[in-house]
Amino acid sequence: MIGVEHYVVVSSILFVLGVLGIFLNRKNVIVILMAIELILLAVNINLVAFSAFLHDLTGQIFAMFVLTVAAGEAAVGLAILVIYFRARGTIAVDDVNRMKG
Amino acid sequence: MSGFPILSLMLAVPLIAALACLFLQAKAARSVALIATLVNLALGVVLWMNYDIGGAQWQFTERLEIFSGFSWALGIDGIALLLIMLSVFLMPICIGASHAIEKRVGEYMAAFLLVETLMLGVFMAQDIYLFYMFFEAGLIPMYLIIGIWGGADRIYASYKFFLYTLLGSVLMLVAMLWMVHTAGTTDVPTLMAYNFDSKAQTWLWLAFFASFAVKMPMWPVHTWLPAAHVQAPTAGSVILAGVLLKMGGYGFIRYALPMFPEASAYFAPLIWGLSMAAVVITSLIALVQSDMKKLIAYSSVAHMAIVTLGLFAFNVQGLEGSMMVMLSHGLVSGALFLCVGVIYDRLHTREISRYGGLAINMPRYALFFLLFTMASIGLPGTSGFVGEFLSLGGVYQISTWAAFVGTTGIILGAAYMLYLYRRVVFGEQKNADAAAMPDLYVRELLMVVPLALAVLWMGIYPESFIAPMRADIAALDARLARAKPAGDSAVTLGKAMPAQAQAAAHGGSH
Amino acid sequence: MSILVIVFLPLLAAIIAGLGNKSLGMLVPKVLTTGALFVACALSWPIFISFLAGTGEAHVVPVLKWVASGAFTFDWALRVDTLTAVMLVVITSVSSLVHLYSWGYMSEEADQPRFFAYLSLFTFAMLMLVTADNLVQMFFGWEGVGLASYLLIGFWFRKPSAGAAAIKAFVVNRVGDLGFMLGIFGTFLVFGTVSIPEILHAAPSMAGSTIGFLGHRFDTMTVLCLLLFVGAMGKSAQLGLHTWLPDAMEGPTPVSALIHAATMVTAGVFMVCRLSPMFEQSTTAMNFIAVIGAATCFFAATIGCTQWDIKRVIAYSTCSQLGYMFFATGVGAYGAAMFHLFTHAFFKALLFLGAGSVIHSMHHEQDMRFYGGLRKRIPITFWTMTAGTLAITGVGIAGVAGFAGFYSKDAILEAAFGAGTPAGSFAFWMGIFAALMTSFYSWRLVFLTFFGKPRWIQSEHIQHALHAHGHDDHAAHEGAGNKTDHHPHGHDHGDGTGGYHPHESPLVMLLPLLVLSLGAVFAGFVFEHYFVSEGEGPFWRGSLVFSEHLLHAMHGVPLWAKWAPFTVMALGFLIAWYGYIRNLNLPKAVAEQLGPIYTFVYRKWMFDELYNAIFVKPAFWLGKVFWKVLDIGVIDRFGPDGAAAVVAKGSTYAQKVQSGYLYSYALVMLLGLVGAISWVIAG
Amino acid sequence: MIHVIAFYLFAVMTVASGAITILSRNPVHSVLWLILAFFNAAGLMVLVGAEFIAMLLVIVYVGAVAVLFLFVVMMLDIDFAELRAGFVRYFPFGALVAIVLLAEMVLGIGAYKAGAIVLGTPDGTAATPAGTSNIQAIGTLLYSRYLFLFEAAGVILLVAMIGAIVLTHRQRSDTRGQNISKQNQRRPQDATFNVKPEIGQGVQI
Amino acid sequence: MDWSHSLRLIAPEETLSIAGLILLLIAAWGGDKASRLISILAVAALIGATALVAPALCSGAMGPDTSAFFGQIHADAFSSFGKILIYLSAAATLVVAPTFFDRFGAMRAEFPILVLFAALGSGLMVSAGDLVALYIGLEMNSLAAYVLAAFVRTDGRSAEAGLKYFVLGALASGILLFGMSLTYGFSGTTSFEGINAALSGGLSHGALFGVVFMLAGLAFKMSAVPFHMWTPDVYEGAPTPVTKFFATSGKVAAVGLTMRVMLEAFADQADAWRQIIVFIALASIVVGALGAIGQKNIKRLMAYSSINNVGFILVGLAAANVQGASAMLFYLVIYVAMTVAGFVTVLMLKDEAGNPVEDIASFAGLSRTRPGLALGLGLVMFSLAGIPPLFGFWGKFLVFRAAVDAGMMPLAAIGFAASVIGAFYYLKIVKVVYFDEPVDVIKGESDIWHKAILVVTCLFISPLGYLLSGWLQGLTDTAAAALFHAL
Repeated sequence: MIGVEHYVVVSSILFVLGVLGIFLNRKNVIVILMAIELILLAVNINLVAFSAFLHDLTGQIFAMFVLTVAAGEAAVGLAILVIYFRARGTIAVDDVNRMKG
Repeated sequence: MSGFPILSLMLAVPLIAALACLFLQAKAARSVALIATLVNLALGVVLWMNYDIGGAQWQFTERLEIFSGFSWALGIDGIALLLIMLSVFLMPICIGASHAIEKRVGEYMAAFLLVETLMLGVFMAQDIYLFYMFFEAGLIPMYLIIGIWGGADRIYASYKFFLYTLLGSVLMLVAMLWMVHTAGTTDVPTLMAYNFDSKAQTWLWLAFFASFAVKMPMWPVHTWLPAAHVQAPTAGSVILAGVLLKMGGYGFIRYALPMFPEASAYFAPLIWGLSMAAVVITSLIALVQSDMKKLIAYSSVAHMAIVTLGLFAFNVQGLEGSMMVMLSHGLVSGALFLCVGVIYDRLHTREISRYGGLAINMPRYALFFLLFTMASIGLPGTSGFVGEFLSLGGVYQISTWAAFVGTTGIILGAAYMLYLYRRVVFGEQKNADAAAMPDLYVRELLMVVPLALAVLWMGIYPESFIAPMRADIAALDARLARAKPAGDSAVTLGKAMPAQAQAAAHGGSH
Repeated sequence: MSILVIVFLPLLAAIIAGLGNKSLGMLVPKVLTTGALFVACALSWPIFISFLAGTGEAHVVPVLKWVASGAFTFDWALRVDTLTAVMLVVITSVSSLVHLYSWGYMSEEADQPRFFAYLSLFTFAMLMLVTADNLVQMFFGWEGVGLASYLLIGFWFRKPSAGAAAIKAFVVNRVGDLGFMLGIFGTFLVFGTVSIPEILHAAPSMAGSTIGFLGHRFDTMTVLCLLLFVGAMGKSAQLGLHTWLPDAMEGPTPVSALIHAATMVTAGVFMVCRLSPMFEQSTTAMNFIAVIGAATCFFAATIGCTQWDIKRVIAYSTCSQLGYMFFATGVGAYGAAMFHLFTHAFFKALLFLGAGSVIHSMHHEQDMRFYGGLRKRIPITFWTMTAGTLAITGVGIAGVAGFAGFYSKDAILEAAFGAGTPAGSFAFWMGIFAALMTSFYSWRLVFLTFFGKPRWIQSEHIQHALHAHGHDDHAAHEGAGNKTDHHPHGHDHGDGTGGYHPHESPLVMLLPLLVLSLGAVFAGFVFEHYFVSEGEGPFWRGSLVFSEHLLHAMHGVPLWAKWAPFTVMALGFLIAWYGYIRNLNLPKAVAEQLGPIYTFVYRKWMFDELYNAIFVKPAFWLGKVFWKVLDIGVIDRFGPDGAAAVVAKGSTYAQKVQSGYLYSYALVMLLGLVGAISWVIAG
Repeated sequence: MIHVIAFYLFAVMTVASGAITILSRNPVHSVLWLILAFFNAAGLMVLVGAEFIAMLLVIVYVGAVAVLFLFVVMMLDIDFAELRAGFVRYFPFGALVAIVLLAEMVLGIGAYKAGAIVLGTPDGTAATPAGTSNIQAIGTLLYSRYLFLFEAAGVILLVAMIGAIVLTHRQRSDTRGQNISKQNQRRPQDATFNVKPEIGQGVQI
Repeated sequence: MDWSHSLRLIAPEETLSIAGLILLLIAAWGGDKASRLISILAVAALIGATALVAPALCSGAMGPDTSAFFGQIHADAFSSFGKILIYLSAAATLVVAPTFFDRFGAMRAEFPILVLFAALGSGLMVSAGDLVALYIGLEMNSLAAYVLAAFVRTDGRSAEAGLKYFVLGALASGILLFGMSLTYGFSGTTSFEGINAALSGGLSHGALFGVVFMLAGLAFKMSAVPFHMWTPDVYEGAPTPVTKFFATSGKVAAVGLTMRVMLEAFADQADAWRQIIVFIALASIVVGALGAIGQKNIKRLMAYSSINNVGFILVGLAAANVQGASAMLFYLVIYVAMTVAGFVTVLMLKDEAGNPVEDIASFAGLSRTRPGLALGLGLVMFSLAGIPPLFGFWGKFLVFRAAVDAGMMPLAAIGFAASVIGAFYYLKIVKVVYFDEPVDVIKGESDIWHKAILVVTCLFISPLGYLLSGWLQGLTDTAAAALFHAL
């Protein structure tokens, strides 16, 4: 029988993949944004699974809010990416280090 | 006098003058600063006159609950009175000694006046947190004084001064927090009578020690002092050596000793050890210095070691002696720095070898320098003797080793001070520019003569200074009595036992 | 209350003269100080005579409260008793004479007010010392005379050697003072007071008690007495702490006469006598004192035999004579010690002043090798110095008459013999041997100076005086002025004079010499009765310990012991005569024969070299090491600078981690997360 | 059984497409794999009975977010040839840390074996009422209990909108837009006027 | 559920959102020319909102009456306290911003509106009583913040700051969300009270993971080590008024939220997370101090300083009691004042052309060319270093007092000792300003508003501030009590 554990494992793997996506990629910022979406997806799976197994709808409501915010986040993120590209002409992660130290 | 907030007034006068100086031109700032310090001196005299010897332990007390967590509580006992007098006495001299300061006079005077407020606050505070604030705040103006008006290497010196002393005192604050939490009050007199658990005393004492030892400064946390002294302007050195170092001793006498008698007794051997090391080591270091201010700075460390020896003698002589050493050292080292400043102003070097034969063209200078040199090495009849003699006599009663090594300081002190004097004042005039230096100006005489008179007064009739603190020292002694360690020099009456048996019986005391 | 005047008048004069300095002109300070001293002297003798007459009462004149710290109280007060009275006359008499003498001796000096101020200051301090009612005031005087001594030795401060000698004198004295201070502390600890009468009163009760010192237990009184005696050793230049005294001759000669012969250096003896009831409680301490005194007496005499500098010879002589006094106290003959102190003050001051007169006439040449044949040129000096020499060598016939030193020295030697202790015997033999040498070097001095042919042609000083007339740097070089009224004659006249003709000193200098000669001749004869004989007990009246028993023992010494001093005195005279009048090559031959031993003695037993090697050099070396290695190399390096370096390093790392790359930021966050999780799982 | 098979199918597909998303060289491919991951995740949600969220996921993500991604990828005109999918130099370390994290999560939470997870007990205020569908229950909750947050979420979207516009919207000076109201307001008398130029002289416009 | 009661309780939020919407309309209508008007109106709205929240603080509102929307929002004294700080510092931001943006021609009508919404989100954060509300507030703030950081579009640094902030912020909120999902799963509820009740029997590993993940996410918002990495870059790159906004409102919101979560939702499990807080606190103090040494850019230095200060604030959290919470709030007040003063000073540091000067070396000898400004800077630096008698000392004092009273002596001792490292770089600024020879770069003039804010804040952090300590202590005690009473 598929229990909540299975979902937690799936979401954990997705979460870790998302995190990996953020710091292993060094060429393309867009992929990083996608990795963030993966993390949020993992969270949503978690929330929905818990919600279902708890028989409590709060989780699903929460997931809905997460979806909403994720959409807004994607929009803002891509907008920042666009102006960054305009200002610098690149979106390579390696080049995003004018400020450091 | 009752009810009149003279202590607050003494704090306010320099503070207000400091603010005024910030906005004034150089000349006006000088006069304002001088007037303010003289007013404070006058107030100090009034304070002394009105101090009721043998009266209540805490006099002129003020208490305003205007803050959360601590209160504006002021009050003095005899010990504080004397140190306040020392401060207000030295301040006008410092202002006078700042004649050579040309740049940013207003700020300079403001900084000095601020220092006065803060150091007076330290001695007046009756609230432990208020004390801490005054204690710590003094760092800011001193940092600026050294850093802005100091010598070539002033940045390093000012940093070292600031961070060293800051590190020392933050640990003390932790201890204060715990004490207040445990005792439930910030009132210093109450805390002085509070019996802390003797296990806790150990670390509390260490925390206070960290702060006061740095401030004193005790060996081996003294290295900031030579740097700071050498770089500070003359008046800065005067006030640093004259008063700020005394805060460490005051801290011991007001906090560490009465609040933690058992721990003080427990750690007394540590203090003795460090003090002994300081006396010998820093004296020897002073011997080989080629920079006048550094030499005097190192000598300060040695003198302060006598203070700590006396403080941890656990008897009246030691305590009163320490106070007298502090007062005397305040005058004498201040005066010595002034003496250095006088010739520094003329030749702009502190190199001893650049001078020589000053007795020829500066006989008056030579006279005063001699007097202060002699006071520094504790010649009887000068202020230096009374304190040194009492504190060493005090410590002899409890540790002959400490007394013995401490007393070697009188030999080494004589050696390095006279060696300095010889190189600067005696001998042939080696350099034409040094030979052409004029003798003391009237302005300089006005600064030096009061110091000289005070030094002699304190040496010949120290009763004026011992009397106000007698009752307070006695109270402290009574407080310490329960923890007093057994001396190693106790007399055993009666027919002599075989020496071996005696040694075995008392072997434990060492 | 004449004592107040006696003590404080010199101080007042010193302050006025010193602060007024040159603004008062030359004369006023001189008159002021000298006058003050003569007044003090005039007031002192009546006191002394009253004690001689037995009418004087010991009393204390309180002056001012000084220190009261718990039980540790001591006030300014002036105590007058027999012992003090003796010292008073010695001090004021010699001092006033020296003041007067200095009018002449220092007449070319530009800084005379300063000099006279110092002299008076010294006198004040010395008077404070001897009138002290408590140990601390004694210490005040003790240090005060040290200060004055420092100032006077360094009077010609332009001379590097003077500066060095001044420091040496002060610092070596401080070594003694260390002992003195510890002794006072110990005394206070034991007796709970520093008042001398109280201590002396309570001292016997402490016999047999023990005290801890530096981690061991010792007999109380032994510790205290030895500590105090260390102070006396320093001040009185006893073996080990004597090195400053010869160097102190850098000071003007009147100073040597006053301070380093007559008064200050005897302070140690005075102190032991003053505290004699304490010392009596410790046989160990007494024996120690006797041995040290005897050793000094012998050792200094040996050096005195080899020196060429006229003042140094007298200085070592002083050292040696102080040894006599100490071993006298060590065997319990305090009266004899004080007697010798008394007589010695006169004849040694005389010798010094005489030497000063010689030096004055010889244009500051002090090397006896360049003297010779002065007998006729400065006859008064010659005769007075001869009187002094007769006194110091102890010429006299027992039971008939003799010069001052005869009485006192013989009394000491008899006491040492009569004490019957091993230390006493040792002291006796050392004393006899030293008496031989005393006689030898004293006569050697006289012969070299006043007899033979003039030899001053080789003297640089004389050459200088002859040729460098008007050389400006001369004054600076010599310190004392050189504008003497001599007549330069250019070249050698073939008689060894080089054309230089010494003149007798002026009257102000000769007068003191004559007065002191009287003392040197008659002091012993006149006062023997009171100091060491039957009148001793009533005279001292408890101001020092008087032992009837010892007095008897002194009278009972065998005849050979009584005559031994005279014998060796005569022997010494003969050797000196033979070596320095008869066979002038002998001394050189003997010196060559003795070789290293001679060198060793000539170099003052290598004490200076030894101290230089084990104290002075190491002190400077240690100072450098402590400074460069310990302070800078260790404390600063691992303390503040080290901490700063660690912080700076940490700062570099912190900035390196802040690389600017997104992925490293993310990685750090991830690491933090993993770390926290690991922590909670583990915990 | 079907349930189990479906779960594993969706789960594996989700994870796999998620992995390819972050590993793919071409961002366009990444977006497409991301879409696939979302589809499969929606499948997982359907499996537990959260149909509404599942559909929302597909609509919002696939319909809006993914398209936005594609749009930006295209718009930015990136030279994909240059964008090699390089990994940072401490990839092994990073991967190790990630694996440790995963292991800790799986082991720590207790998801490594069935029944190890003991969930909390909800108070029942947000339980699905009997007989109502998932979508209806959510709607009821959303417009009552979570009304305020629902509105606040609207503000978030507004902020995102303002943000996106304020950042990317440019007033371009080289383009000319049509101003209809101005066109409509234009009258002949404003536009035309008579002049009588004299010979040899120009016309003042 | 009494809707009207709830609506009354969220009056400030309503004011702000309605004001925001109206201003948005004005912006659409008037364009960038209206930005000044909009700024003024936004400030008015913020001050109005402040006036609306103040009574709750003054009356010490706490308990069930303050809970709105099924406990999702707590309008108690604590949130009131936080909101006042947030709104006022947002208003201060708006006051000083226009002159800064005018320099770049980047003043946009949307700026005040975004600040308004960010403040709204921050306000929600400190009044959240539920994980969902927390998340909504956080994201409302964050999204506005991302945009604000990148607000000067033409400046590459600003865009980079926005990008970094966004990516890392999204990662952090992902971590936070994952933690919230776990917490939800293992407690069965999203409300703080419910979570606390559900976990009171002890933490399962899963719930523990939830706490840790949430803590990590919150630490990011507070810029506490090791989740601080974004701070220096973003603070440097973002426009200075925005940086100031982050350092004040953002910090208050993050700290307030963390207090809410830790002291409400996980209040009974303090032992589980205290050690992590201790570590984070000490690490922040040390790393913040170390990082600041050697900085050449004043904004970057302020960033590290804020990391350092967060460490001190968290010391109070480690105490996990009312006293600690009160101390944190007190610290926040002082910190906000110091930061405002600091950034206003930075804004006033302009060269002849009016361009902002951020290079510390250019401040050399400022005390001689611009004594007033130098004095302000000096006061701020000594205050940040916690040297008495400046008010900055009192904040440190209070948090350490709380720690000591809670028996955490080693923490206090190490923390205090580490504060000495911090003093080092504050001293450096003073050294440059006062000790060095003037380079005379700073010449620009500033308007009266900058000066006014600077004077007020400097007076506050000067020793005169202690005169307010009694009053402030009362407020913070009330607020902290409300926090604990919310349960």
